[in-house]
Amino acid sequence: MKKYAENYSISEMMAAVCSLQLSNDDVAFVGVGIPLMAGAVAAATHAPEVTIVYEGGGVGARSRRMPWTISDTPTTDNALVASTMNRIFSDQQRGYITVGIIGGAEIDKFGNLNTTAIFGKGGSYDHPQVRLPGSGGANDIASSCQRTVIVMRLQKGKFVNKIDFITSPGFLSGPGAREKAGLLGGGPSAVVTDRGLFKFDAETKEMYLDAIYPGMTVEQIKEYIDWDLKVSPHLYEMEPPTEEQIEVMHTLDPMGTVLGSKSLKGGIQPFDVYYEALKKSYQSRTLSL
Amino acid sequence: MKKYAENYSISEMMAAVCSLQLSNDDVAFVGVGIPLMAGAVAAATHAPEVTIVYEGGGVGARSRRMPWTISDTPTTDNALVASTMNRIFSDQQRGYITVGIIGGAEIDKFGNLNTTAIFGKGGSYDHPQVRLPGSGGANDIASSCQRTVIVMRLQKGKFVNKIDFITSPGFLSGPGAREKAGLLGGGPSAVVTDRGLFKFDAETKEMYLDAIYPGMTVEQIKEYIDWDLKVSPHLYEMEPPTEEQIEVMHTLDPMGTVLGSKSLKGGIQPFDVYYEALKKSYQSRTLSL
Amino acid sequence: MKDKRMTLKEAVSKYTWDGCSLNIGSICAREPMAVAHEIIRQGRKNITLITDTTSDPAELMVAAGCFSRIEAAYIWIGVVGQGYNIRRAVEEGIPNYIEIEPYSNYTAGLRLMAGAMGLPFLPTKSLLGSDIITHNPRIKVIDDPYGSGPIALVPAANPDTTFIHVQRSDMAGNCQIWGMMGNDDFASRACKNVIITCEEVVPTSEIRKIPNMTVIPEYAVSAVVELPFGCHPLSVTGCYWMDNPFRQGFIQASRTRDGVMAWLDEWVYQVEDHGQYLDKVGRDRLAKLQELEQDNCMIPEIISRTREEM
Amino acid sequence: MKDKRMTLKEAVSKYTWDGCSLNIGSICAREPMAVAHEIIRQGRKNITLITDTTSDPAELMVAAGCFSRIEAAYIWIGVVGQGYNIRRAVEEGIPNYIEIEPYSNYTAGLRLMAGAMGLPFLPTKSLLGSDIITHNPRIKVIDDPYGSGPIALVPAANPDTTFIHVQRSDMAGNCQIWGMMGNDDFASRACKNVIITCEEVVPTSEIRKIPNMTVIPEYAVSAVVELPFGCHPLSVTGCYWMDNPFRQGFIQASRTRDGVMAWLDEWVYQVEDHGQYLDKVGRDRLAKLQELEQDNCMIPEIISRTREEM
Repeated sequence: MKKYAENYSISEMMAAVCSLQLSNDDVAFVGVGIPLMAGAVAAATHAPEVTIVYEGGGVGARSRRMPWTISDTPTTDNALVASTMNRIFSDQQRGYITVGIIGGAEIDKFGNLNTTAIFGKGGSYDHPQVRLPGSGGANDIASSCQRTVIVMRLQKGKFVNKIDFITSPGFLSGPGAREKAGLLGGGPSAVVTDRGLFKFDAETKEMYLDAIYPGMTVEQIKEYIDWDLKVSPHLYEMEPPTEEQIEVMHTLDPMGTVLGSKSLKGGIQPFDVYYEALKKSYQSRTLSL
Repeated sequence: MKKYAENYSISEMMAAVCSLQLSNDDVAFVGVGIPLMAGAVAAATHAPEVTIVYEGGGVGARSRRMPWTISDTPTTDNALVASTMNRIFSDQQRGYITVGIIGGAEIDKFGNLNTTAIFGKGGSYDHPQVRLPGSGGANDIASSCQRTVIVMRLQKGKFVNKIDFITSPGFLSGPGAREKAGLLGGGPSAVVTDRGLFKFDAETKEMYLDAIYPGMTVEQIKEYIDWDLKVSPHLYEMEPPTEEQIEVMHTLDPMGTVLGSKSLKGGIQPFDVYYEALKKSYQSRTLSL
Repeated sequence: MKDKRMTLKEAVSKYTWDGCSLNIGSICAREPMAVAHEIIRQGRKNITLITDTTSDPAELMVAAGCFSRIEAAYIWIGVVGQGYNIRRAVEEGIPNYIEIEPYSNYTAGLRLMAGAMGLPFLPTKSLLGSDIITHNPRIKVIDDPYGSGPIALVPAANPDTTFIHVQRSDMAGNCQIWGMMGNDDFASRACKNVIITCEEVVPTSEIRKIPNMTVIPEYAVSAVVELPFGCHPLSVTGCYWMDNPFRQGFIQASRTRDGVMAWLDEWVYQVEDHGQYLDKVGRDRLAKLQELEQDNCMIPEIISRTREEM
Repeated sequence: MKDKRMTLKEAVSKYTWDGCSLNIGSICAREPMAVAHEIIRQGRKNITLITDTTSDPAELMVAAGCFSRIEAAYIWIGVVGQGYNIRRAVEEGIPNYIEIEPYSNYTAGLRLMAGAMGLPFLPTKSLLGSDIITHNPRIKVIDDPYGSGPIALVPAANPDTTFIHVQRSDMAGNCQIWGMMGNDDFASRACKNVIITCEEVVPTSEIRKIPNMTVIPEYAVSAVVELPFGCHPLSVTGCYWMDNPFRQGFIQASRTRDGVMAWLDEWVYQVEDHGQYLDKVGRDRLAKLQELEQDNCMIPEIISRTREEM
């Protein structure tokens, strides 16, 4: 029987929900942060046969450590393949990658994502209010992956009617637009947020609320969304993470580097604490190859 | 002091002349037959630093055995690189390969080569009198190599005014034609035959006789050539192969597989003879890696 | 890990059919001879062969009448002989006429590369000015929109099926290739069905020791067939060297149509399967071919361990 | 075998200049940090950075005012922080404004691939419908002449110089890379000057033991610099793991312009060379980073021999 975790953070809930988007048959492209953790959790729990693919060139790694980026050294520990970035993306354009998990800073109702720049008042691409990292591989994943899962926190002004810059295409302007643009991939299938799970209507391609997290209300979600959000007639409450899922996360991410609950973002960790924490984490895991 | 060989075959002379087209600075693409032997002889004698590149993906092999095709297993023995065909040709298109040595069945005065089909009377590409192997990599080498060296025996009806099919471009219709066609490589620099060495005029791009082999006359060469062959005002007689060159050839090709002097083309060799000859050949060579 | 192993008979039966398009992996070394025998035994016809260069297996299948069309750079048997069978087919229509769409090795590879990348075409500076373009309407020369002048486009190839012989694969199809690789990295991704034949099926843990050597990933592979000496009389890097006297026998026989039919009868039609073929060649002879190769090259041993394990 | 070894100071002095275009190899792991320090020390300005994704070295060089233009998919420091310096440059022009021509990782890689192939462009089905095209006039969308609809073309990139850090190279520049390879196979061929920095210069005989692992051939390489721990605080597969606390120090400092200038002063301008930098980091600390990596991954030992040698 499933045992639900009693204590968990919202990031952990997001990683758990996100991991459930992956199955044994998936060849999954995972991005930095929660997507990375979701892939690792899926592989360690319900989808041991899932093949995780990293942009840097790693396929099917088995490691006692968790990658912090899409091309760290753990991405090829005991891997099936250690190859090039170009090869992985070409394989994706060919259609081999079944699912990609990506994040965004701004999103619209058709699942188009902005990770390039927030223009702000009177701003422009060349002179934005906030410069963001850029596409990385997100545009390519959104363009050519069989389906994409988007991970984003619900924040005011992020779920908007019109994003400043389409970095990664969702359904563009709606039904038929991806095909017309010449895109190969299937487009977004879900948006995992910190309050609920969204899906896309098969006809209208519009994002709708599919499920809410324990204790949330639809109103608490709608207040973050600029457009008139549709809600599934079959709306349900999602299960919390299991103890097993949370344990995997704590083992893989002892310092909260990925999920940020004990994030390094705040301060500088003493090197010895870092060294000991990693040593302990490695020793706590055994691999079967 | 150089010691010239007293006995040598015409194929051996051709391989020796061809090998002298290579220097230590060359990254050389060599094709099947005499070109392969020329590369091996150059590396074993005057150009130990020449880098031999094979179409199958091998670069800089050091082997006790000689490849019989452009992708045999010896092409990667102790090699610097064992890669893909596509990579090698892409490197060539990029400009890294300084010289390519190729053969042909028909040639015209601008060094255009046919290895696709001899149409014959009333024949066509689809219904030729003689079907030949096709381009293989020759078109690519002729298109993009910094310079090409052509190896062909002088035979009646092979050095013609118009070839049936341009498989591999020489200077096409003459000065400026390669550039106009969009080709990157420099075109042919020499034609090594069984009676003399030909080069190309820098202005007219026309093939001319540059040197003749010992004992040959210009007339003995002209009789094989359909157009009015020009002869260098500095025509000279070439040196015969050295003892060293011939020894290398005999060691590397104990059964005459490549140079055909004791060619397998005639009959079936007993397996045990084959096995013993190769064993002996391997044992006669030591490698420095 | 998915177990995709099957017999050669099953793989050929399932993944080839009359009228299919077929690629054959590698060049000279690692060309899948046993596969050619089995396709001939199963009597496939009207196949379109899409390849860069193919030697002995193509000649055999041409002789057996498997092909109606070839899109390739080079079909021949080099050095030791010539392509008597391809000549008879194109020049005389025996046993059937074969249409050949010409390419060069690079551009035939670019077609597989385009197919492998999910692209409709790739550009190249090969072919320009040649009659390969004149006689191949699918090659388009355009004016480079970036200003470099004429540039040729070659169409993607996505053949129905390829057979690629490698030194080792796990049962899911993660393949490591030693020595030259031809265009197998792209061929394996261009084709819809990818059948790996291999000298040895190894545990996945062996693959994981050196993941940089994995050329073909499991997600591109449909089936895996363990087939030691599957390329005889051709060679496999680190495994066995060419059996040229044997090839000579085939070439000699190929001088006449009757000769090659008798050869096919003896070595293919009257042979049950690859195991029987190897018995007929002689296990002792195979061991000597292995010795000739391994005197010069063996697949290295990979000692992979972590600091803790040292 | 040509000996192309030189010091980092010599290589940066010879192969970079004000106004040059620069590529930086790999992604996260193997990004050449020591190179970034030396370029900053030599005071290079107005560089155009052409890359796919670059993290810490780009942030450092942005802070030091090396770049006037960036053509890239992603410039940031992921997970542990954010790109304070790139933000300040683009949003506020501090220390100088940087123009960014946007790409995605795949298409930035395709640009290097086109450059590496001697082609003026490559096609892709990425970017279509996105504003990357709107804001990048050099990406052209054409109608596929083979009928697949719209297709994007990206222009080749042939930067003046690249620095690629690898685990091992011989003195002529034959490089073997372990673990993920990013786009280094193409970057090394796209750039006019290729400078290899490596953990270890090995004898060529070591390279010859496993030629399938050679990613960069000598004919593409201009210079080789032996530079152990050349990527600290980033990681190198099989050699050392990331020093995140150190990176935190840089990111914390980067929150303010004064902070990052003090950091650069302490860790770059006041440091003579890479050896002194490593002393300052602490040899003991480096040994622990090595341990953390090698607890999980070491470069395997390759036992290569022929049958006769067994």
